[in-house]
Amino acid sequence: MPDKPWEKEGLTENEYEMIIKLLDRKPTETELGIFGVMWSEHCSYKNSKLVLKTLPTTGQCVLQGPGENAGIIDIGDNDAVSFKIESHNHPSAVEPFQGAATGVGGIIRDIFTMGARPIATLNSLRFGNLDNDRVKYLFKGVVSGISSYGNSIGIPTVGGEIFFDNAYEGNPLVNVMSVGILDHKDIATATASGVGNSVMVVGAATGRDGIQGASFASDELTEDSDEDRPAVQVGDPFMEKLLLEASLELIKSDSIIGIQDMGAAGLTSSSAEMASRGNSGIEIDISKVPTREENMTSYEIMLSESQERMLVVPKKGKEETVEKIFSKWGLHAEVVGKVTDDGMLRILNNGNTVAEISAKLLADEAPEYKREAKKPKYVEKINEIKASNIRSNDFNEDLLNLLSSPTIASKKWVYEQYDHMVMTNTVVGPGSDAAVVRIKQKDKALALTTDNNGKYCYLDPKKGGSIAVAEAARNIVCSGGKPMAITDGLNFGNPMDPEIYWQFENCVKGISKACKKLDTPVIGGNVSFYNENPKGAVYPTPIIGMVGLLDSIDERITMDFKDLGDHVFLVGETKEELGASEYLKVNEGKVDGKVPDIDLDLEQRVQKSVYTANKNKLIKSAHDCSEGGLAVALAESTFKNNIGVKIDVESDITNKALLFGESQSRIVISLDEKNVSEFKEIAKANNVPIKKLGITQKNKYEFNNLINLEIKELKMKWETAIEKKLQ
Amino acid sequence: MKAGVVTFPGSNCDYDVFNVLDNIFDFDTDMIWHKDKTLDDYDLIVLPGGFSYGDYLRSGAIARFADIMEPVIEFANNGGLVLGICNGFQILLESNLLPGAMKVNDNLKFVCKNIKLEVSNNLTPFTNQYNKKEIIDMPVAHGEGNYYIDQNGLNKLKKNNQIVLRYKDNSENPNGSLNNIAGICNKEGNVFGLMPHPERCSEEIIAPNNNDGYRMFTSIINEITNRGDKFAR
Amino acid sequence: MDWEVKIETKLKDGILDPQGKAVKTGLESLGYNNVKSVFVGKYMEIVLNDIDDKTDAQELVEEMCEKLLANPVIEDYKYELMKMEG
Amino acid sequence: MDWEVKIETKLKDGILDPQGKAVKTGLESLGYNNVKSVFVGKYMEIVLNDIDDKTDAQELVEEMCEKLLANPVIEDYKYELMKMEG
Ligand SMILES: Nc1ncnc2c1ncn2[C@@H]1O[C@H](COP(=O)(O)OP(=O)(O)O)[C@@H](O)[C@H]1O
Ligand SMILES: [Mg+2]
Repeated sequence: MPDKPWEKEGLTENEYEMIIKLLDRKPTETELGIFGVMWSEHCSYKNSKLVLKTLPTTGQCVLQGPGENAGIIDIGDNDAVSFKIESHNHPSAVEPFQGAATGVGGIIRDIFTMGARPIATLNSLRFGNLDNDRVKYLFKGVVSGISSYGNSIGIPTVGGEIFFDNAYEGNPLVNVMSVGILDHKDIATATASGVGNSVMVVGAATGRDGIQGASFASDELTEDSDEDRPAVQVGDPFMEKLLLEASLELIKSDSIIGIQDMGAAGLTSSSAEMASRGNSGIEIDISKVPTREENMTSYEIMLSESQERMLVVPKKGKEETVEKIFSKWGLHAEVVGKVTDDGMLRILNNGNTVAEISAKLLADEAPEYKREAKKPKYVEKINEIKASNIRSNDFNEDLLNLLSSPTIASKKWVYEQYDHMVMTNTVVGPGSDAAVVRIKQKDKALALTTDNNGKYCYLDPKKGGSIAVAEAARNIVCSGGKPMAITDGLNFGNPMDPEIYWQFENCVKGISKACKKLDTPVIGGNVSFYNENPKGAVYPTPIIGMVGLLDSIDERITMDFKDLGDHVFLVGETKEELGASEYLKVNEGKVDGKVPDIDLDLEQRVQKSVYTANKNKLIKSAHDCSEGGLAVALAESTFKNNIGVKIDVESDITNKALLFGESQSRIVISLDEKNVSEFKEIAKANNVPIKKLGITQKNKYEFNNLINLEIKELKMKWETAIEKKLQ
Repeated sequence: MKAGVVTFPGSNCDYDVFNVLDNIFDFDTDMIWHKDKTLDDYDLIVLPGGFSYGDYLRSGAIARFADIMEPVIEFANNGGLVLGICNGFQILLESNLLPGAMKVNDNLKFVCKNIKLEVSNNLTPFTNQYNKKEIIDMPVAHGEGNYYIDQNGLNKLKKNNQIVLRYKDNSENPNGSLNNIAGICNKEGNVFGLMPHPERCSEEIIAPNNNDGYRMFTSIINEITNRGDKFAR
Repeated sequence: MDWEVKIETKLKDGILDPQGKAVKTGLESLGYNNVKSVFVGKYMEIVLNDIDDKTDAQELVEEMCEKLLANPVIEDYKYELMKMEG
Repeated sequence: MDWEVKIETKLKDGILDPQGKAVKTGLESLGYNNVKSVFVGKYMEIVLNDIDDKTDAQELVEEMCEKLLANPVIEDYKYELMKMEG
């Protein structure tokens, strides 16, 4: 062995000593490699676990919290929903198409290993400035990767969000959320138990794909990351479609004890995790694993991250059932080992032991670190942003510029490449506050969204974390749903940097606070550290994926104005808040200022009143105010049905803040005159400030005497902005 | 009435069509496995959309050799109604039940959106509930819908009135297909392939105020009813 | 005896080739202005086991191309057949 | 002087080739049982205008491959350069 054997495996000297102590001997090279990936950040969460434990993970709807491949919530009548978000940032930075594609494949597997049929995916993407050619290349590659995998496997991509900011240049974020439905009785778990039971590898054959991908994902991107070639994996959506059908058929056949997908660190982590969950051991003879390439070493077979594979523990005597079901779908299903009672992960090669380590040691006893956290200097240097700090010649121009800034502009160019209709459940598709998917043969439906504003989290991580949750819930309510639970995808820089760790801790604090207040527990998620490039770390970007429930599909509601002459109201309050706004960024190129305040009590009351008003069939449209503020929210409501609006509103704040400020807890609604008084009572009962803004009208967008534009023109700019950038 | 929907490995719109046939209309509908070597008596066979065998070589190229295709071809040659949607259309081309071939979309991008179509032939078993030249709305979702056929093939199609659906105009043509062709039938009219997805606009809830897909299925029902026993299988 | 086959398929002349067109524009946008034409097709490498006779191998390859590997309606194919050592 | 370039791209060794796998299964299901392996890649034919010097042409082609025609992260490429008559 080399003199510092731990380095090659990305371990520290201390960890190496710890291993020797725990094993009470020196590890073999293979064993050390196994520790290397299992104790990597990606698999062990060693730098985040202690902080994650502070997240609220219980609630009466929670059937399965964090710890399994994905969480599960109860939606009544023995129906359940499983969902989770996962990142594929580093692979996407190196090979955008395959990186994004395999990201989609990985999270979908997490859902169907739980026994759920995936019915929708969403993706949350972050890129640098679209004027940069490399960024264009990454953007196009990621989008076509997602579309290629999702379309082929036949699961609709119904929503998501995309932000563009220099902070993400060179290190894009690609987070994918998958959502599935299942019957309570079909819930599967990833446990191995029953001494003597077989352990089977099913699905694709094993190649040398992504060896050390896990430790790769736990490394900063450097100029020569292009050398991480072996870590690039190619996805096979066709294979996964077969694996999906076969696995669900298998789970329904009630012949298995446990099933686990092979993600990071492949066979090693899946077997260690399954054994450890079942308080048993597993013995595997890797010479029995179907391989795609010749003479692979035991190290390679154990750590390969070949996609589209699963580990299955069948009930006694059910091996044939497994083989039968899988061969029907043209897939491998090989017995490679058995469950033991000694708690060991024992790896044989043609009978000779090549590694023997306690499964718990690998899966659960990785060191847990509380890293040093330090308030960053830049936070001290944040300036106050006043209206007078933002130059503006003409509010018409300002609105047009905002609507054509890629972050706000229509994402049509993207979602028209995604099949968002397959499965014929998409009732409200991409481009709305939250997507709404029906559940066939049932009255209820699901509302789905992902949200985060990296600028907020950068300037004020705690507030930013709370706002991300609050906005997600607001989007659910604006679609007619009741917020149920979340999955969180935490994307940060290098946790060894105290300032990054401070961001991390504070974002999680903010998320916890909002989740408790809004009663939306965290049922799963993902942590991606080391999102850095030579220029520095990305914005702290905790992406919140939320699922909401509509008791009846008829309670769905969209952002679009429906009829001429309807009354338009603002629920919530607009304050003099221009800090951290998109307006500031577009007009001044600055990311600075005080992040808008978030009063979670008010937030909850605002949501409650809109939710109730909608239940009582009082309102025709609802749209939350986010990037670009009230002026942009109103514009977005005019586009679909070409119904304009005439706003006539007094206010004691500056016009800039009124139009473009990003005060939180605000929802624009439209309703028929006859319902106004009843709506007012609901608002009053919830002690929520509301304000009449104006009336819907033909063709024109008018805001006091400040803005006067044809909606045709607005829409054109908004719809074509991204495409223009790409030409 | 009895309908069968074929599931190839990689089909992913099979249950979408099943849902429409079985739940929206009262077809007694079977899912048919690609390995089956025989067909029962059916009034309609549907080759659904999706990515059969991943469409890795050419869309439909491998599916065309699935065991089930022999009886399907025989069924078609005996006058049975065969509907190929999207990937199903591509399979019909590869298996020569319909003439021509599919190329990748002009802009190389997968496209999923609603487009406007013109009903160029409303006298087929699949379009008898539309008016001639009627403009209808249907979603497309494909990466290889760029229909091609050589000049005299095209002349034949026109002469025999086999061009059933066209994209309304070039601006509505999502893939660059020749002559804006979106759907064609065989000479006899009993085999029909189209790129758009009628099963995605047959229910109010997912396609508000759009029954243009629904009427494709009522056309089929109408045809089957009229055939009565005249049609000996 | 084992054989290595290299197959190239390409759209027939006169059939508009969207991929070729896109690649050409791509190259031009990168400033390569002396690109006259681009055609994009498929390239396949196939290894065939124990066929003793070369003409048998050829027949087999042609059959595979006609049936599956190329679409005779729009594609031409070319192939090269090499005996493999060992 | 004009040049004809023929380029073949192919996934690097060890990288999963779903296309090749699918084609192999396809051929097997057609009863071709002596197919040992199949790889699928891209084939391109490019014509270049007025470049006088062969090494210039070569450099150009390699640059184009690195930048656009092949994906160097996962693909290898081979090319053949032929001078074209008049
Ligand atoms: N940010 C987070 N919040 C809550 N749970 C998390 C978070 N990150 C990871 N988890 C949980 O830790 C477990 C392991 O996650 P992960 O390693 O991403 O699974 P996988 O093996 O699919 O990559 C999962 O149950 C996941 O839900
Ligand atoms: Mg997993």
